[in-house]
Amino acid sequence: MTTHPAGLPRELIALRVSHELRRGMVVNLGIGVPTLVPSHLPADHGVLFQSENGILGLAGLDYSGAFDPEHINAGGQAITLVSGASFFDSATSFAMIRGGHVDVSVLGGLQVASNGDLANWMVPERGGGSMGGAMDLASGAKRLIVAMDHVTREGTSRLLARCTYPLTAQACTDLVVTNLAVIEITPDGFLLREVAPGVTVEQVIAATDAPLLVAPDVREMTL
Amino acid sequence: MTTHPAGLPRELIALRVSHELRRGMVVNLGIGVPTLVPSHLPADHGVLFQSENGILGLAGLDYSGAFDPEHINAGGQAITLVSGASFFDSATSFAMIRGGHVDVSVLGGLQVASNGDLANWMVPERGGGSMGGAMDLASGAKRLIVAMDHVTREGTSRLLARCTYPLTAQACTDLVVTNLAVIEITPDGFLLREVAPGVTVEQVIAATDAPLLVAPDVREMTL
Amino acid sequence: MVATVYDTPDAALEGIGDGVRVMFGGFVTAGTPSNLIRALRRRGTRGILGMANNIGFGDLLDELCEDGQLAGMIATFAIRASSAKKSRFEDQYRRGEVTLELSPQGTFVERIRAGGAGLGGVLTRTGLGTPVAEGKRTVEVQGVTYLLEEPLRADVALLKAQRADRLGNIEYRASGRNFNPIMAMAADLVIVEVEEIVEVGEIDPERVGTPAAFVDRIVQCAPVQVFTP
Amino acid sequence: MVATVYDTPDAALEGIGDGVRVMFGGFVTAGTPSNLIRALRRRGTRGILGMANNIGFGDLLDELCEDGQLAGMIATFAIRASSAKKSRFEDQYRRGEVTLELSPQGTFVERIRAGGAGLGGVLTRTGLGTPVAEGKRTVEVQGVTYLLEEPLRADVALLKAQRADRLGNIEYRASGRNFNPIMAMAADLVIVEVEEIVEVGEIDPERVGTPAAFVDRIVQCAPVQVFTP
Repeated sequence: MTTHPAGLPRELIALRVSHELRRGMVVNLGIGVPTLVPSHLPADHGVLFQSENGILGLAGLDYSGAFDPEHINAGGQAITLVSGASFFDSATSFAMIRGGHVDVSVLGGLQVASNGDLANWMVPERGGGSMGGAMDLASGAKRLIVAMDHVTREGTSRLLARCTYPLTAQACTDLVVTNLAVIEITPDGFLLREVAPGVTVEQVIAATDAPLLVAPDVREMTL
Repeated sequence: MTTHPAGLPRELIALRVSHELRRGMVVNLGIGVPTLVPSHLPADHGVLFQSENGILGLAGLDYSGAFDPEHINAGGQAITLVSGASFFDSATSFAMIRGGHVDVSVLGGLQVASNGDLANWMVPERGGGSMGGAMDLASGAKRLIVAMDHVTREGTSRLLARCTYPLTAQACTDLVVTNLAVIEITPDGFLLREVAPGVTVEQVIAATDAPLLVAPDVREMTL
Repeated sequence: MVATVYDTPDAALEGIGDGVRVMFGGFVTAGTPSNLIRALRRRGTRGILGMANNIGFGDLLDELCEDGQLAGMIATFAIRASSAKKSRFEDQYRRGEVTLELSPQGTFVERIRAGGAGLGGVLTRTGLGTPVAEGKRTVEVQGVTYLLEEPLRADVALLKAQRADRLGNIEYRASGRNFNPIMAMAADLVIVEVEEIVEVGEIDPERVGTPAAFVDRIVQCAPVQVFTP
Repeated sequence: MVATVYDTPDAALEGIGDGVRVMFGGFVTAGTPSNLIRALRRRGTRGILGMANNIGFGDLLDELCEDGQLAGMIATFAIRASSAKKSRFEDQYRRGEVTLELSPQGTFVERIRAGGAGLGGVLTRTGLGTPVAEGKRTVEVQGVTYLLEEPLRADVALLKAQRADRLGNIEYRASGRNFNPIMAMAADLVIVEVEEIVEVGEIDPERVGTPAAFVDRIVQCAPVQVFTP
């Protein structure tokens, strides 16, 4: 078993992802690391968060304890709304997602291939798993960012020449943000753009089980 | 040119059609004779009239003169609403029509064939014509009633073994109400159910250019 | 046809027999017809093929597994990827006692909409190259390949909303919409539990989420307190 | 992305060039973007392929024919069966100067919805055995034959609604909805004229008919008085 550097904790992966979001964008966040993203944005961020259960304009989690069963996010958690929010049914919600009206989708991942294939809904050896809206988000959003650990607990790479797990969608990923690196999917495969503080390019190459192009201006992440 | 009896005026064709409608039914009325139907129903009729431009619960035409451009029927006429009306977009409106949620559609006709084919949107020798929502209504409603004159101004039958005009929909018609008769479309073809007051079975047969079965209990229309 | 008002959720299920195909509205706790699900549990109806976004996830549907009432499910979320907490449905699925057809959520709602709108299916990119596409046809349109997903209909839809008037016009609240207005189009018998039934005319025509034309039965019930797991 | 507020309908058409494909919301007088149509007339844009429910029927679109700005239309109602009153569009159509593709109204709105929702087309029974089916493929699903109708998209959608907030959330009134919320999903650039622009938060989240995610530009204008012909 190869040892790889620890790199960023989950909170800092979310912080790095937050730098990809701009005022006025419509953004859907998946379950897991992606849900940590909003807390890293400035108060007046102007990003409109979409939730596939039929809400545009989520503010954040509702910690008041007054649970309203019809104010929840896609993970079933109580949420608050921004001014200017709206509600709609699931057909409209997925027309928004699948018709390319969501600017950025941020999903967790199990494996990403160098052609952009994503696998994130089923671990064959565990059995089971459910895709919920992940296949629609992966194939429909204008830009897909995958946020995940670079390697499994066993130390094998989650960035591969070809996914071995069942796919979520083909050639859908645009950017991967891991605990070790920021990697863009290009027509030529993985392109290393940034490394986590304290992580070397060589360590990222060692942790990636596919050819890795290195950007001429590769640099350390700004966090 | 054969001469046929005049039979019912348009108003009485509409009156006869009105007897087909029951409390609680959802009914769409086409342009022409069908729009005359509601005025023949009792005040508290309980029929819900649908208009394909996105209204359920039309009451009738608005004669107040205060034209509201967003309170119109599918013919562009100013309308009033019943209590319990609702508004919806065209996708929902045609899901209602095409999904079989409209109990009765009443359309005008140019020709009806004995297998139920309807032609009502284009007179080839005049050129032009537009189908609007007629094809959707004809193919989608649970029950289609066609209200029309039995023969053309030239005296040729509008009830035929086969339509010669371009179709609106195939095998869609359930009942034809004309100035001369009420005719049901059965698997065996036209079945004469009722004749207009003063019109004989023989006259209906003479005015119909297709085999006409006569119901054992054929009777005069009750108006 | 407009709707009929029933006094209890049990009465509203009148006529529902074994082997029925049932759509359940709701997304986790939102817009979930919990009173109707409990009434179906009490009724003892068996061999149910259920269609719902989720089962065993804040929805009470898992209670139908207590006594084996479900024959199977079509759903988007039914088995967790992690094995931390298993539902009865998952246990029965792993033992081969119930069937499960997983459908991507956007495909699931479009299939229901197609069933309700008289359309023959859904042409979608979602699921191509994944296990979802196995055994299904593809159709090429304007040079792009789409998966052909077949429409879904049910014998009965059990739905939940905020209010109804006595005609059956339905008003939803917040994210309680989700699958409810779509399923209302796609079943032969549409039954809606609401927190309040009001007189005709009390719901603003601009706020009707499901027009009365789609609704067969309504019943007023206090909402069941359900929490997210 | 959320919307940008423009001061005049003319300014809101910034960047629109010749040969553009334009969807026009509205059904006769209801929800018709008359100010934007007049601005397009003033702009002098030529070679327009228009998509609208109707032309020459209370909609002002016929004014685009005065100087030959339209190359053609996809519509459900464009040529009257009776020859009593002809529009300029009909004259130009009969002279072969403009193209016309007639689509049944339900098929028309579903094609637009498909274009906006990322679907590859519409499988429908409507139009089978009629001139509408000529040259089109059929697909059999569960033993039933359906016509395959291709999706519609546009470069620009010109729409009309009652109110917008500054983010671009749109509120419709009465039968002013019609094609507007569907076309809002199906164009690269979505421009909405409204009778009133209000501050963010002033539109009830329950009353938003088109969420801001679909809208690019909004402009406040007094409605043009248009009467049904």
